Amino acid sequence: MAGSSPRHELRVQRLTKSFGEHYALIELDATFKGGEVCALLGPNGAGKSTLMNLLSTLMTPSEGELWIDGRALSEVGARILRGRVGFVGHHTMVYGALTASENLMFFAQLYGLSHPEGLDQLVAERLEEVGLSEAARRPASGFSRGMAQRLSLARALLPDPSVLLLDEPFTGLDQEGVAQAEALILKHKARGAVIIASSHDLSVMERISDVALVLKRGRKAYSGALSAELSLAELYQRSVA
Amino acid sequence: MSSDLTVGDPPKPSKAPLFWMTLAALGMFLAHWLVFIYAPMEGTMRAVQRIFYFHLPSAWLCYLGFIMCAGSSLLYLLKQKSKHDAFALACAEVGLAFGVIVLTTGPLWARAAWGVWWKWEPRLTTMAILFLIFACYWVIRSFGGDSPPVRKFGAVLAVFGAPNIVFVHIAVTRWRGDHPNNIQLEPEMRVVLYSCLLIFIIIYALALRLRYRVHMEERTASALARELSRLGG
Amino acid sequence: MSALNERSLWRATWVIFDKDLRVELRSKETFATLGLFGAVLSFVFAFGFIGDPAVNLQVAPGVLWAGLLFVGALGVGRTFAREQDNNAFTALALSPIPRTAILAAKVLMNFILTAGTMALMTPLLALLLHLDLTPFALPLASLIGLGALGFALIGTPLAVLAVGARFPEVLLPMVTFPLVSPVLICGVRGCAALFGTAVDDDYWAWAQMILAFDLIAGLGGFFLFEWMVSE
Amino acid sequence: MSHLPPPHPLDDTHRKELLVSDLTPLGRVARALIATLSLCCGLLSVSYADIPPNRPKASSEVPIIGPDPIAKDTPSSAEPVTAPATGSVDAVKAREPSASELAKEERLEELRYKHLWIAYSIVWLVIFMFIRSTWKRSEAVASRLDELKGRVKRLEAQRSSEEG
Repeated sequence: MAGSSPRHELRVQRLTKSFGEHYALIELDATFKGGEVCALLGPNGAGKSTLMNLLSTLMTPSEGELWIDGRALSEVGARILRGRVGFVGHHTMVYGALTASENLMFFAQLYGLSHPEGLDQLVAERLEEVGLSEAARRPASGFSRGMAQRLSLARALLPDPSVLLLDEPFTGLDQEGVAQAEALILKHKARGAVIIASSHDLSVMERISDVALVLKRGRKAYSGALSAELSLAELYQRSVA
Repeated sequence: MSSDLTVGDPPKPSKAPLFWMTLAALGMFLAHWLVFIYAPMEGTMRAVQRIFYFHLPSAWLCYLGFIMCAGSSLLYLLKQKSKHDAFALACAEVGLAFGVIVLTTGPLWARAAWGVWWKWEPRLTTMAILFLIFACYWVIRSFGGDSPPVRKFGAVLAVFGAPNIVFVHIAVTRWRGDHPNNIQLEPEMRVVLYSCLLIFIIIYALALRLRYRVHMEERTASALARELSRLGG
Repeated sequence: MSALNERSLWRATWVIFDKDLRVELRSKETFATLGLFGAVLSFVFAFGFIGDPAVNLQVAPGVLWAGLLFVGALGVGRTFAREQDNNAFTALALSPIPRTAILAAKVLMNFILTAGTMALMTPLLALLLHLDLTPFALPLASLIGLGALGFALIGTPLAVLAVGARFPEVLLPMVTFPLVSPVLICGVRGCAALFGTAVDDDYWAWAQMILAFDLIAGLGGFFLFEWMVSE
Repeated sequence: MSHLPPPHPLDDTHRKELLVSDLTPLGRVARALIATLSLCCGLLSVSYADIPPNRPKASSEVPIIGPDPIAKDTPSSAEPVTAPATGSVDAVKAREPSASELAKEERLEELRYKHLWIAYSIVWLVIFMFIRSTWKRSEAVASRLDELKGRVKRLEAQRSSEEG
């Protein structure tokens, strides 16, 4: 990716999404800077999933605009932006009938990726990163939830996305898996990617996040940097109450 | 704050529908006089031939409704404007109403004229299949909720469904080439037919207009409710 | 990021199709289901319609095309079964490929499944109904192939949309059947012409009509698909 | 695919009020039922009207002279149509069939009128019901709009008093 400006950026303005007769997200203004991990918090139904879906361009906003690396959604279209987003969701999104490496290979081909030593090498490297090298030739249907989650993470990180959306990324992971995932997230943070994570496990979030965005009933309840004095849990309680 | 509520005030209920309704009602009476008293008795089919004066205009308008629905659906797919979708829905509904008329009066006529309720004849088959497609459309629109994906599904159905008919017609014509006895219309019959057509067009336009308005107003209402939830929340 | 040009459409189509085919060859789930369903259908039809040879030849077109209709509906309904475990479809939808590529791959897959099942079912039916279809093998295959293609072209976009609109699966055949009725009429009449049980014996005219239908349905589907799924 | 977020508790309270004048799913089902029923009624009445030509009863007005098997058979068959001479046999066979043919013609005439009236009433019924249902729905939505606008006004008044 562009070496001169390593910092990616995601910006939303008056981002609004309505379903039928109610709003899931109302006029959200926010800027997410590259190289920062943003914790996205809020009670159930606050609009977290909707925001994730909007940022990943799976949903089209009812109103408002979205920029990734300065390119507006309404101008370049969803398909261009989509390629710059990595998404880890509630579901693992892996094909059970394919092996781990075939899963990654499929998406590598869809994203049109290339590697100096061939795609196989790229896939092997990425599997190594998430600790799945040994399971590379096994069909994913036999994977535990934690292994599938690792594969899902590897899939999301495959194209080195500008924006990384992590919706409950630590589900099913063991201690070692969480540590690996954290390391990966930090690696991509160092690369300058925008990282937005949402999890109910506040202790991990506390460790990795730099800023926080709290949603309440589709509106912004708090946004700003985290400080040493204010713990994430406290902040969350205060802004949601 | 009030600027948030400009979701498009619904137009004032005008008196125009009442005028047109009166015109349509009067037209219906005129049509009765024309059909039952003025029109001459047809030689072979006799009384039952008079069904034809209602049947044929209904069939034309049914087709018109479905074609307009398909056109409006195409516009909706391309432009994503809610009004096109509402118009398509209204057209389909009006078309279906006329379709019911066609498909009930048709067999009644066929039974008395040909001795069978149904004949595998191009026009009948075409109409029946078109009716089925748009009945599906209506069922999906009525029971599927009113979300954009459902609207789109309906639009695709209409856009694919209407041109389908050309194929059905060509196919059945090739298969069962016998056209029904083309009735030689006497001048009086022609007068009756075209007057009936005119009156039915008025009814069609009226029904379409009312229906479209209802759909638009329902959308305005739900938009208003949405804005209210936004302001209140 | 690779340039997203027209070539990427074909490449993405091929990649998705290749993946689907691999999954299918490995699990054989859909094909086994369809094949078995086709066999059951053949037996039911054979019980229902068996008569003297002349009668058998007369009912054969209807039986074949009714079979195609049911098999096709089942196959199209299963289009996204492969994508739905673990919600893998979301990942597919997230990748920067033209949506049309997804449609094209799925149409291809559905076509292959339906045509493959029919390739098994037709000889079985011929066997059960004491028919000798070998003189008609090639034209019959072309008719059925075109019919299967038409079914896939109409049914697949609807199946894709139904995923988004969260329809119950029963609605899908209900919607698809009237839409493919031209294919059905032409197919049945074409087969009757081929078998010599109809007055008109020009089966090729019917095949042409199905071909025209396929072309228009295909063009319409591929032209409109980007708009259909833009939400 | 995407998950619809659960509705806000707040929206729910709003919705309950709004549903009062709205067309509920129940209303839609009712509408579909009425449409189906009316269609069934129409078809039933049609098939009822079709019974007479199949019954030999109507022929009692004009007694059949002479035991003529053909004349007796033809009315009971499900073919009310008289291709004026169904077979040359008929024409050759008798002067008497002319009476039965007359009766047949009369029955057919009766059938024609019956079908005409049914068709005619169906036309009326469909148009009337369509316009009526549209009208009702339009009134329901109009009252709902009024109610919503009232709530907007109240909200605005409340806001301005808070600001002022």
